[in-house]
Amino acid sequence: MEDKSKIYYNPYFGGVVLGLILLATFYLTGRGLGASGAAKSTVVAAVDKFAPGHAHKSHYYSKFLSDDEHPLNNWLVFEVVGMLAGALLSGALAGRLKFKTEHSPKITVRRRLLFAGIGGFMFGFGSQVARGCTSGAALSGAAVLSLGGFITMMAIFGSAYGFAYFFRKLWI
Amino acid sequence: MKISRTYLILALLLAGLAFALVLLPKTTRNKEIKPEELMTEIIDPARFLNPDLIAERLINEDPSIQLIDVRPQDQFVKFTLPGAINIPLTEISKEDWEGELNQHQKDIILFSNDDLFADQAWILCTRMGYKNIYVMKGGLNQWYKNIIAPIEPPETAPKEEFEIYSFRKAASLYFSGANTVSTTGTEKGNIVVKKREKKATAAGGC
Amino acid sequence: MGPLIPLGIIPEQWNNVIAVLIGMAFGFIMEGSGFSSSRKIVGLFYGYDFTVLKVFFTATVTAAIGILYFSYLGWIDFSMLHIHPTYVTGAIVGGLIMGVGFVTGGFCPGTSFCGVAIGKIDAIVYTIGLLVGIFIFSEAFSIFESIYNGNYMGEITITEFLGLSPYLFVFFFTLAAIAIFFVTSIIVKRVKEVNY
Amino acid sequence: MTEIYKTRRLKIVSAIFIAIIIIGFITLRTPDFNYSLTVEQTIKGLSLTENVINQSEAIKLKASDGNTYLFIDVRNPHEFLTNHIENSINIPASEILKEENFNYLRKMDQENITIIIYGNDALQANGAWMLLNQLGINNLKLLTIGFNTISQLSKENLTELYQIEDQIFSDSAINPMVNPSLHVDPATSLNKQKITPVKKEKRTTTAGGC
Repeated sequence: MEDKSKIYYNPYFGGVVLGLILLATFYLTGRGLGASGAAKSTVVAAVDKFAPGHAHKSHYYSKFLSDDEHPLNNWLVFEVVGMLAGALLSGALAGRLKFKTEHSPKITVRRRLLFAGIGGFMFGFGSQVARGCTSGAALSGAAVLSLGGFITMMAIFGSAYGFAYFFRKLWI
Repeated sequence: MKISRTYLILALLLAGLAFALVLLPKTTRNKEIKPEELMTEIIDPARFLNPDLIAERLINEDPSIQLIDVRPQDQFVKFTLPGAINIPLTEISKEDWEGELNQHQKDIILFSNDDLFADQAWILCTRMGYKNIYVMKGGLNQWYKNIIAPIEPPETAPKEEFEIYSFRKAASLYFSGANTVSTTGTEKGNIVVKKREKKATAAGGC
Repeated sequence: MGPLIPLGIIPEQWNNVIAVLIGMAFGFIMEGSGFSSSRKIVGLFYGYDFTVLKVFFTATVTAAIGILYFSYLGWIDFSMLHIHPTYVTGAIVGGLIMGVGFVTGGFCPGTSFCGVAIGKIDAIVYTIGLLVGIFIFSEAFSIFESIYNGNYMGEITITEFLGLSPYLFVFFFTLAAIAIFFVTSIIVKRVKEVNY
Repeated sequence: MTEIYKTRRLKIVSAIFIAIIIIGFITLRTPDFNYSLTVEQTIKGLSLTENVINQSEAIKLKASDGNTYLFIDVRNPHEFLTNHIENSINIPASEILKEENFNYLRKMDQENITIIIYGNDALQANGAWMLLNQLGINNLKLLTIGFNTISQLSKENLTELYQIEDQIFSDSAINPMVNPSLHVDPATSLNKQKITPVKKEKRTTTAGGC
């Protein structure tokens, strides 16, 4: 009997369903999926809450602030809320709900968390520079054949493969 | 191996699906709009603008309008409206004019002596997929009646007609070259131009 | 006919409801495919697990084929879709930074949210890092503005750029994806198995 | 065998995807109408001499054999019921592409019957006339005198009003309104215009990234 929590879908099944969801998203809303946009909205909302003057002065925050709408009243924020709920449901059904840190047995928990934080920082930074992350720019962009989407996709995977060697100790 | 055969079949299906796209006849992909769409555009009267509205926008030096005279060139050189350029109806489909007509920045207003030629030009432009194009209702003849030689309404007429009349008188002076008329004099005839509703495009972001 | 909301066929108020529903489906399928596990994700860079690559490319190919068919069938007005804008400098520089973040952190933003949902502590730390990264970029925006706005090419598609028919391009893209699937299935057999 | 290697669900979703596309093709309507004239060919047919018909010609036609022409009234049914040209048929402009109407017109066209389109004025009939013209109906003429004018004529016993697109004012009447500086050659005036063509111009979106 296999551990139930390690049973995942056939990747091609997941891919086709994900593709159909993306297709439905474009059909319904005319836009693609995304993830980092919601994180950006959160940051903008937080800065606006604690330092509204600064937020309105800044060239960057002010792009995403409008007088009549709260920065969290954003399509991507709602989508991510749904995403958390969906993932929670799936995890619950497969018995994967558990607080734990996943790491290679060769490294400590602390080291794993340190690099997770660094990775998150770099991804957050890069996603702003490129105006989108793997789901927003690469997946949704490539689905509508956006040139920027393809460039971002190739840059992400190219650089990840290029640097994978230097970080191999973290994983294997 | 049964599984690899399933994957092979599915891979072939996917490739076949993509290849079928290449083979599809591409007649529907055309910048010209479909006859049915042209039909709905034709029966929509939103393209007709009253000369009064156009006069007002000219007086206010509205930078977002472009008048286009579709009469033959020999008529154009004799006289035209301020700022108008000449694209004769017979040349409307020439590529030289595409940059002028196929754009999103300005409202293009076509006119001729009546509105028939202008409307014909409009139908052809619309078929070619150009947007933001309008027709001066009644053409230059109506312009003459309204703006150049306005007729005073009878005393029994409602107040609005007098307001329109006073606007027309002022406009008449303005277009006759009497630049002393200030634009404030036109406020009485202030009529908001109804723009055609544009479709909202999908929001940005990702 | 489509997209339904921008064309007003479904009222705008439903947009956020649809966002939640789509998000749920998205999160459910990502979590179910194993995107909540960082070691499963990074497997694609070390050759022991190509799940992410397979899911990612299958999804892209399916959606791209679907969108072309939908647009051919007149169900979607392609010009109404949001085409991700192309800022070449930003896309390359940002992509390179994200790539490093990918191998060090083991997540991308979407997958980290899945991890957060099922209680992965590394995903929570990653998400905090993500927010900090966005915050730092926003604060230092003036320094990076030239990279951010560099080489803007408009909302251009790759087929417009290459002058290819989109149908032909998607066909080649599909073939490339199938080839990648085939190659990865060979690689995964040769690489030493990693238990996680 | 673990779930990850099972393909049953994959087969199901693939079948759904293909089924959606196949259903799409089954329900796809082939375009009912195709332009048979290009824009350039249409322009050639627009001359005010060949394909239009003015009042006196219409009277001549009415006096001749009734089997060679057909008046089509594009006004709304209410206006048509109030009054219309004798023996004319009412097809409102919005219904001109309805299958039965279009097929009827096409049949008449093939039988060499001249179809004359009229409305309250030439402008109202123009849209239907140009559309049918571009869709390949050849024996088609536009009545340049509108029904409004026709009823006026019979009341006041006028013979003919002005020809459409004639100028009703003298050149000098309009002349002063033109700023002389605007009297430029159209070719040079074009150069002054700085309008970017729509070709590569794309929408600007506010939301930058994510």
